[in-house]
Amino acid sequence: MLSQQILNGLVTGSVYALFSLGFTLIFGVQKLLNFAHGATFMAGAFIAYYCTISGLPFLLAIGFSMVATGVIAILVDLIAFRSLRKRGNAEFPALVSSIGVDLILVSIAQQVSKTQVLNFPFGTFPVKFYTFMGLRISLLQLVILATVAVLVALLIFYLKKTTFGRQVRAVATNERAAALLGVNAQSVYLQTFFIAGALAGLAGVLIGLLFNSMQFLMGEPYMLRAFVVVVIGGLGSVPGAIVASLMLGVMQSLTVAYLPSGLTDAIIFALLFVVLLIRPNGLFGDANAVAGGTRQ
Amino acid sequence: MPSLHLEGVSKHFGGLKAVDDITMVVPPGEITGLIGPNGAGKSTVVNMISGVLSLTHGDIRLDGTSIATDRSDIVARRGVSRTFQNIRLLPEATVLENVLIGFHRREHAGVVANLLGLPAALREDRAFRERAHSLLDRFGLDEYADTEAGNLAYGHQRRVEMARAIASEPDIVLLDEPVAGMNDVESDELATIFRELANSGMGLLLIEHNVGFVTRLCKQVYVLDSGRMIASGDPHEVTRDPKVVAAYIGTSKH
Amino acid sequence: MIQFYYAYQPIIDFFLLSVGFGYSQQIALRAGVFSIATAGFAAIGAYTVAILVTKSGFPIAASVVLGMVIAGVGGLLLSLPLARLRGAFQAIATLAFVQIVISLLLYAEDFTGGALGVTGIPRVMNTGILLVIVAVVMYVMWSIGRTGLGRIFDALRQEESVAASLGVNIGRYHALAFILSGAVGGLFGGLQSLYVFQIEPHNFGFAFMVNVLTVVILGGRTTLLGPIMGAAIMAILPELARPLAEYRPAVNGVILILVITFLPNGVGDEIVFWFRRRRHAAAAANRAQAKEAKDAVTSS
Amino acid sequence: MKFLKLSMSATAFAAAMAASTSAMAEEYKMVILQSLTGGAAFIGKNVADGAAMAADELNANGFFGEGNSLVYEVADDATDRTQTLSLITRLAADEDVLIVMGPTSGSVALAGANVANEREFPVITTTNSMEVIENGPWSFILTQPADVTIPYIADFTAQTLGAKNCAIIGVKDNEAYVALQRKYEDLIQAQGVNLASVDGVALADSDFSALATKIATSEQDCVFIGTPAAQGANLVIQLRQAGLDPSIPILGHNAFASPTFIEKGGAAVENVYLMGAWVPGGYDDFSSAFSTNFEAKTGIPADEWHAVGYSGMQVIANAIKDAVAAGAVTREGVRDALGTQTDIPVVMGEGTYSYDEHRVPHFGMKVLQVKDGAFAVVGE
Repeated sequence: MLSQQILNGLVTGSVYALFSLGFTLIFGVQKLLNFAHGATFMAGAFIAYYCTISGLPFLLAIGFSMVATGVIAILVDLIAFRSLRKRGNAEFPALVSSIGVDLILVSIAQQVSKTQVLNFPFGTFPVKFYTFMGLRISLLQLVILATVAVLVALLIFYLKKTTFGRQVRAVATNERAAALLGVNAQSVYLQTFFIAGALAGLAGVLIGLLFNSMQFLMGEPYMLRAFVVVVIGGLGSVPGAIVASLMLGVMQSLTVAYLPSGLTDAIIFALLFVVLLIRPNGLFGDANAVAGGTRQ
Repeated sequence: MPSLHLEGVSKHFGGLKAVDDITMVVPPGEITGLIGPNGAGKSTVVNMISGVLSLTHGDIRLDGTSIATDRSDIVARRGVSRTFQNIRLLPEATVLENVLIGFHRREHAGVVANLLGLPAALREDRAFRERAHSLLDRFGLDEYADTEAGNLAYGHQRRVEMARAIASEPDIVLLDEPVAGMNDVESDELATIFRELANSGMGLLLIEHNVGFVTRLCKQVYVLDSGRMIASGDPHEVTRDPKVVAAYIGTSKH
Repeated sequence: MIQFYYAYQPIIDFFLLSVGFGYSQQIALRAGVFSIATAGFAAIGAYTVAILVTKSGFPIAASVVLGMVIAGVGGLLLSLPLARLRGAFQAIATLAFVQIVISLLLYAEDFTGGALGVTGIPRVMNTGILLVIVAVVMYVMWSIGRTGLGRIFDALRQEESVAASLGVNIGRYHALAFILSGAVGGLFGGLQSLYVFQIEPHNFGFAFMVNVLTVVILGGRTTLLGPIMGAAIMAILPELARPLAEYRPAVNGVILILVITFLPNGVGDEIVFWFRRRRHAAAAANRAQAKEAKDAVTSS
Repeated sequence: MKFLKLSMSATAFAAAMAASTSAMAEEYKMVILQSLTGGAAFIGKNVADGAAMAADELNANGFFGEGNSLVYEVADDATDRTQTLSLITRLAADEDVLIVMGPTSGSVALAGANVANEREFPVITTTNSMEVIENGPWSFILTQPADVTIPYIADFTAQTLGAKNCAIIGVKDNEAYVALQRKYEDLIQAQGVNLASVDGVALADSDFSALATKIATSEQDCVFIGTPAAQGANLVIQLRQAGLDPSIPILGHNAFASPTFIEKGGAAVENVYLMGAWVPGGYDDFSSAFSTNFEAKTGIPADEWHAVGYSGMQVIANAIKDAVAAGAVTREGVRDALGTQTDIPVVMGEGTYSYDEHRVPHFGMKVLQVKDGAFAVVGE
């Protein structure tokens, strides 16, 4: 059962990674917390669902939903962040306005779904199980693991090896300096938001598919999990987010399996506190936390 | 009145030696100068004294006690205050309020008295307000007392910062480029104030690259270049030192 | 008028409660702490009162005070790990604090009633008592504003390094802000318990946090008037916009975005600032006039 | 359906109320106050719709006699306690309103009941919480408390199925579900059934992979799931996918008696046992007629909450009629009449609705099983 639970955790954790990557990417580039990321994730699941039931082939529905959530994320940037960024010192205002966007998206979804729990029609994805050395693994779980691995690899390649990646890193390090070097920060923002949104949207679809359930509040627990992931992994750190997501997934499985029920959340958030205490920059982060009066 | 001693102080950022083994004294009742071209490490020295940056080597002592590892607020409470090279005022607060924070070191009413608005706290606040007004008057700022600091002209902002720094009557004041961007009349006015402060027993460290201003005011001048102390002593002699001249003129020797 | 009060009394009472929570949120933001922990403090106060009053027969007034003290101590303890954190990290950590409080309330069933919460709390609160307590809290907030404490909080919010350079112990004053936020949040959490008859962990979740935040963002983060304006608008809005009831979260969201973008100081603060600017302009004009008169005398 | 619309100001509201004050004496005024939006909307909206349909039918059939009618308004508290308290306080101030059907459930219902007792204003909340009754003589409940319902499924578990060792999965963050689950645990333990494990999920959870694996790899001869229908269906699917032995019976309570359960669960929920007061499609003339009419009118199949609303309105209408007959068309008269209603024909349970001497409602339950994608009454 232990190995089965670890497998369960890795599958869930890999979807967390997809979700958290966009969140941490936005933080890395803008130093802003995007509270609407959870709602974007939910929107991804909803859009794919409504596309599927109106007859679109599932793969096309996923593609459409990713593009749509990418655009939603760009809208989040335009509506909630852009004018605040211009004013400077946007950290707190941006948190507030992205909560605003979150409320709007969730409210719309609540009306559209009439608060009902939605699920993809049976047969959207073939239900097949394989048994491998005593482990039960479904085709869906395999596909999810593979998809996430490929996307993460692509993202890392994109960030490390392409011009865009260098621009992203330049803007993340110092927006003004990057602008002097001819990097168009606005276009970098648009692209990172699009990528973040599309990944969140895909994560929403995968979660909806994996756990047969989508509802308008589904983003909230994942959003809270993403906070834990990015703090443990280091805000803004891509490899940190991946490792922390997988860790969190496995840890969550194991606490459910072996500890008194109901303590999972308390343990996960207490862990966040412990990490903040001993390593405020996360286990993998390298950015400097603000010192607050102490010598640097 | 205590004096401030820097002994063999260094600050390295990775491989870069921003400040390398400098020793200097800021005695009470005097204006001491610290000059050097841009990037010489002057502000790094100020930041180390005031507790913003840690020291790589050396020691800083105030009246014989080391303050080298104290946090900036502790350094300030011990009687060392400063201004900032890039002006840092509270932009939303009025000029008067900006100066009033300067009295923090002298507050004795205590948190409870403040929370409950007890007479002790209110009396103290009134006294600070009176003193703040007279300080503003001294710096020619009283007519701006109720103006939001962010809306003041640059030169006035500098003076607000200075009024704030001396409000609590510290033993040592570190003035980081106080006359930058000011005309001669204005800097003369400030020079008068600085002399008065020194005469009252305060020790002033004047960080400038305006050599003329320093020469006029200071008894003792230290010259930094690329983090190293290249000269020190009487300002008139120091400014004739060929190394100093070279540093200011031929700054392209690296 | 009496009839009007009779029909609208709960709205007035809830308005007073949310003013209280607003001050708890405001004092943290005023000191530059991005805390969203008020929900957690309110939960601590509410449960302390609810449990003591229903299970041990503890005097009601004493349990409210105890709830306030425990939440204040909670604020102090929370401030310790947060001393090294700023901005986004503070927001995340305080959010995690709220989550921990809620999950422990759900878990410690024997003590807190778990999801069932605590029922049968005597409904002893009324508009009069709430008004008096809000007035007391407002007095404390007013005192903070007119003494050195308010200036220190303002300095910490606007430019922390300046405060430090003038001898302000940042950790100490952030801790003080947390204690005050905790105590006020716990106080009103306890009062709320004594008003709503029954409490459950769910009452202190995301929606609570958003409501309190909206009150302060909408009203203002620094003035006494801020939370009052914010809470008043939030109390009246559902009455005015009942056709929009189904979209209430969205309306809330639109308000947050519009206010933070176009009126970043909040309605209440803007009003106070406007009067302040007028007063200052008048004072400046008076001074100029006096100076002119003086010059006229000396030159003649 | 007429909505309680509060136009732009409080004065306009007062004026509207004043206008209705001068209405005819033969109109009996009540308000259906439910959570049409917010967390409890899935109950409140359906109850309101069912109740409104019942009231319209009763009026159309001349239930109150020639020219007389039941006038109702529908109001929404958005599952927000603040709004519940405001609305009930305000309605209590309007002397013409005889009774409120609502509020819906949870803390909203309890808070509402408390104000109602303070203001001596009869309310009949949808919840099944005994605390509402205990709160005072003016607050009633519409659905059967766990004490009445859970024995049906608990006895079935212990006696009919002969289970010895049950795994329990409940909801940890909703008080109504927790109460039902606790009652079930107590009752089966009293009959010698061991609890193999007790786990709680959150209402917002959907990832049950770890829990499902844990249960699928543990020893038990029965699994009880005390969650809402959609979540329960999802849990069953994930339990099956984790490889739970298909011969182990899965049971749920009345929350599963909803078309949603079969729709979301598909083939996975086949053979699941549950209990319900409402059998989708109906099971006698009255309930079948309701089912047909409701679907014809709204386009959606009637579920348990629609049936509760429809049945509840029958009880209220009878109470008002009795109060009229007794010449006491007052709040007190309606309250007294309501508490003595017995054997009112309804569309749930065993077909009749009665309040006992403690004002606890009884209308019975049926143990059902999912068979061929539909609910079938067990043993019939």
